[in-house]
Amino acid sequence: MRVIIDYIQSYLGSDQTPGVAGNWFWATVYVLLVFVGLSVAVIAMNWLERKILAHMQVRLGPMRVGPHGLLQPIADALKLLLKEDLIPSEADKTVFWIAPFIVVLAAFTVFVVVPFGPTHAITDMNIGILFMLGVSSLSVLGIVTAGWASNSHYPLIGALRSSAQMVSYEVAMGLAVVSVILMTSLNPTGTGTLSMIGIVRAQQAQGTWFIFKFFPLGLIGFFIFAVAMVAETNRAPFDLPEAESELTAGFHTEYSGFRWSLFFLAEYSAMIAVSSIAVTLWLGGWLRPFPNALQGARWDFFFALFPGITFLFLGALAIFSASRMPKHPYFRIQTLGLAGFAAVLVLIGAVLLYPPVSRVVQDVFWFSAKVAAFMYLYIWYRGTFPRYRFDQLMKVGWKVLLPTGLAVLILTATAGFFVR
Amino acid sequence: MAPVATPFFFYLLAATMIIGGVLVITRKNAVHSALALITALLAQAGIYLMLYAPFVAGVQIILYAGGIMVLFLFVIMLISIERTEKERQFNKQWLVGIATAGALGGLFIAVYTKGKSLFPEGRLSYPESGNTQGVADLLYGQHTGTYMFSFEIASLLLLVAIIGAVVMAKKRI
Amino acid sequence: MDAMLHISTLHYLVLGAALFLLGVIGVLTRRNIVIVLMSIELILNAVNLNLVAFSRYWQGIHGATALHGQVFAIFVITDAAAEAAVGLGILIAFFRNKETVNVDEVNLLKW
Amino acid sequence: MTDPRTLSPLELENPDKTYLDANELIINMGPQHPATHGVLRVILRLDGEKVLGLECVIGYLHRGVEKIAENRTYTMFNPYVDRMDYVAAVSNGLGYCEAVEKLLSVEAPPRAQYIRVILTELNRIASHQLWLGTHALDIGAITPLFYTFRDREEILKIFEKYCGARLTTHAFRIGGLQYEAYEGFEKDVKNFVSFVKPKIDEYEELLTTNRIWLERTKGVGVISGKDCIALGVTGPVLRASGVKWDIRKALPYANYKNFDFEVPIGTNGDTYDRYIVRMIEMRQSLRIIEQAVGGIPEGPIMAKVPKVMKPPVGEVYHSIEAPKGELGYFIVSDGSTQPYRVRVRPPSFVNLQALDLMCRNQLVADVIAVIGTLDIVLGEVDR
Repeated sequence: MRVIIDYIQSYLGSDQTPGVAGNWFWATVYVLLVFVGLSVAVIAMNWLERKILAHMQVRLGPMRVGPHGLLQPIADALKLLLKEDLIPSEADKTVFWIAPFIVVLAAFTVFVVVPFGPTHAITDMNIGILFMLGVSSLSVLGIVTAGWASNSHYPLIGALRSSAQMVSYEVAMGLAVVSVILMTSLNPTGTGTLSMIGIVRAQQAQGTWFIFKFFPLGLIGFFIFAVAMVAETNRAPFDLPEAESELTAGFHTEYSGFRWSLFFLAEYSAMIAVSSIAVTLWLGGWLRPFPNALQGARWDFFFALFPGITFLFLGALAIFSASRMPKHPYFRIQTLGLAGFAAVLVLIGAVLLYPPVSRVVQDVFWFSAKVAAFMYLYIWYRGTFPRYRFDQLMKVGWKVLLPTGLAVLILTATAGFFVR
Repeated sequence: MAPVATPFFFYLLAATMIIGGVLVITRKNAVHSALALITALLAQAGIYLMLYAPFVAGVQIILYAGGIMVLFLFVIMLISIERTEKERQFNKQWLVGIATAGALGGLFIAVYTKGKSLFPEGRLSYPESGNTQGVADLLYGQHTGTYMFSFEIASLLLLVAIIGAVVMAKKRI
Repeated sequence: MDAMLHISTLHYLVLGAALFLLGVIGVLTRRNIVIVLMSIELILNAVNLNLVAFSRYWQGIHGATALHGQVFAIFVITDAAAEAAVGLGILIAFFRNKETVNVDEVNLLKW
Repeated sequence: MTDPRTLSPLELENPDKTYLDANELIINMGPQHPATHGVLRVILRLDGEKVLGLECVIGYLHRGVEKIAENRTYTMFNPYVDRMDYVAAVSNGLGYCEAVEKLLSVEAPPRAQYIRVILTELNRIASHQLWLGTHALDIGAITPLFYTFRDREEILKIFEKYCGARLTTHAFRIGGLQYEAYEGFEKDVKNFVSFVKPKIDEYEELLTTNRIWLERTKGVGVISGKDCIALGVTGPVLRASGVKWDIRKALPYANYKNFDFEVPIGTNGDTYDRYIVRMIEMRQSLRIIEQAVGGIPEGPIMAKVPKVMKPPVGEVYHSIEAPKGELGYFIVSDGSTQPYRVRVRPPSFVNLQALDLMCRNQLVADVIAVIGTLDIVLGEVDR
């Protein structure tokens, strides 16, 4: 017993990720934390997307299940789980069965190397970014097999579209990533890195987010990645594989119930994953704003307040909404529920304001805040843009993003050569 | 990594690879074969990681599993497979093929039993660190870049392959 | 038992040889060109496995910079990509003309 | 351009070959499909994603409206026409009423004419708004749909106040109007005009200069004016191809000749031009409404028509410019209380024939865009 506790405690105070330190216990804890956090994030994202999209489109969105539809994602999840799981009679049953799991596995495995903080990652790999790109590119296999196994025309076309689309945009994505890796080699030590934590540390050492490095090269690289990542995750305006007005639902037309929800889960975790890559590579990962310009204990204290204040603000918002609920007895339970939710948020905010906690949570908070900004962008795109056509999508990928990516890469190398 | 785990993971991954390989050459349906091959390739990436070749593992995942196999699946979907599934799967000289492979296997067994002593049972002190930068040094290093020329030749090979594939596959140029 | 539990270079070589044999059997016996191509990929991977295992072995002898095997493995992967692209291109052209994917029906030098 | 009538769009001898590239792929789009605007079934012959030809299968919504007409009196048939193009029910009613009036040789009094024009033009805006929303939705922009529905609601509210119904209004009667304009009708209409003008700018802000929208619509579904005339295509589709043909100007009916408005035409005949033409048409309709609502004369709203209508033996063809094109009614009377034959020339049905021509050598996604831009209503196509 003593041994186990010692083993558990031996990791505390380490400045390495549990995977690197080789601590199995904490690695498992981190895996569970990431899994739970991701599931919560997907559920929250589901609600937020509906609400934000609804408000962009002058409607209310879900309002019935729970106050302001807060319980709607849970109701939907229940519905999907209880729904009959249909398998088309002419489908290739094994492949049909496996395909969603490939997508989900690919989307979740990526988070092994996502650095939520200097030590808050499951592990830090020597080839972190390569691993992320590689594993996230595996999801296309799931999509292709899903489309093929359904043995139906629309899914097949969706699968063909998605395989061509994702393979093409990976190229542009890779070029943008390589330009960042070149930037990491401008450290005082003079060696670049592929490790996700190393990339953030390089930004820290160089005193700038890579989006501002060699202005505007970093910005252009970021822009290429930001476009390619939308295409990689099959989201509007690049949602051709599941274009609902053309292919009904694309590659998952024949899927229903639980298996469909796996695709849904994978789509949203893939969105979070690629946003994490963008945040890590260009936006300084877990670093708070102006870590170099605004140094000192006072600024540290000031920025450490943000997580708590954010939750307090959300709590205040919930309290305000609760006070505006109709006073009719019919709404009493909903009002109480919303007030309870507000109380939970305020409580979390208060805990996060407590200095020891806030110091620990800070990194994760800034990382999540940056990722959340990307999530909002995704929703915004969806509300604004029409859909590209397939040939135009290919044109954008091969004729715009790829040459620009190459130019950025060469210019970055040149600039780096002179700076060095 | 704790040393106890190494044999376990090795045998797990090796078994996955062998089973995957057997499925590749026995499945009727080409898509099933491709999926089995992907499993084998991913297991092999794991083996690369065990051999402290993380960069090769990453390239294996990106290029093989994410690129080449998608191409395979794409082509399998383009062509009809319903008919080939009902046809004879093995060609007429399958017996000769098996015999040849058996002879080759015998050769391998002979070589490995004779040459076993060449490999001192892994008792050497292996460096346990990432070596991505070492690979990069060999490929592009200013003084150590032994393979820079070969690398450029490889890029030319890829260019030729791209043009060849386009010429082959395009209906009308 | 010790030999089983202590994974040495030879283990990897044997695994590589087994995969190589599977690939050879696939190439020599299957009719479907797609599966033949996949068997070729298996062979290439078996070679890659050997190369990386040798690279590891050399690192033990010559130090951490002896990574030639890994570099070769990367070259082989490049080659495999080129081979797959051209091979599948030929396959599509063939299928378009003959409506079959069986190797033993490739019995004309010109059509 | 090869003659579209001699080419068979589909050769169905080799059905269902899933080989892309090597052979063609045949896809059944609809009748249950999110983007076929109801129950249109389109059989597409594809080479990869390229459309080699297509064939429309219609009739899923056939109700035999024309046959029903032969067993109803002239007055009884009036509500049925609303059910054809249910998006522009008022226009349908106007066409039918005017056709029967022509047969009876009566004319609606001026006050009725003005109110008719106001309601019809309001309905044109409503129809175009619904078209815009669904068309944008087909191309992937989901937001305009909600904006247009929000604003269309105001029109429906005016209809509801006027005649009690929102969609199938049955607003007009043979010989004039059943209902006097309600109190505050003019104010409501004026309010609506000033309300909707900035809203149309809002739609245009979202779409007109949007790069993706331009790429998706420019050069898509091009049809020349000559082909349009050959196929009998009318309405905004014809005008976008550069043919200035608007029945309101060409063969004025109701009292359109009293109003000053322009007929927008396009140049390229592509989806973008059709979009622009319809947007301008909405503005022009507002202009007509503004003029009309200021000058509604006092007077009766119903002409003298007999209770039991027995039009003299004869036949009449009357056509109006419905939102979707030329809506014509051909009525044959045998002197009895029921029409001997009623034939409707529905614009959607005729415009749909151009689909194959417009979609050849385009991509699957363009088929959706073209179906949207033709602005078909299946109730009218199948009748």
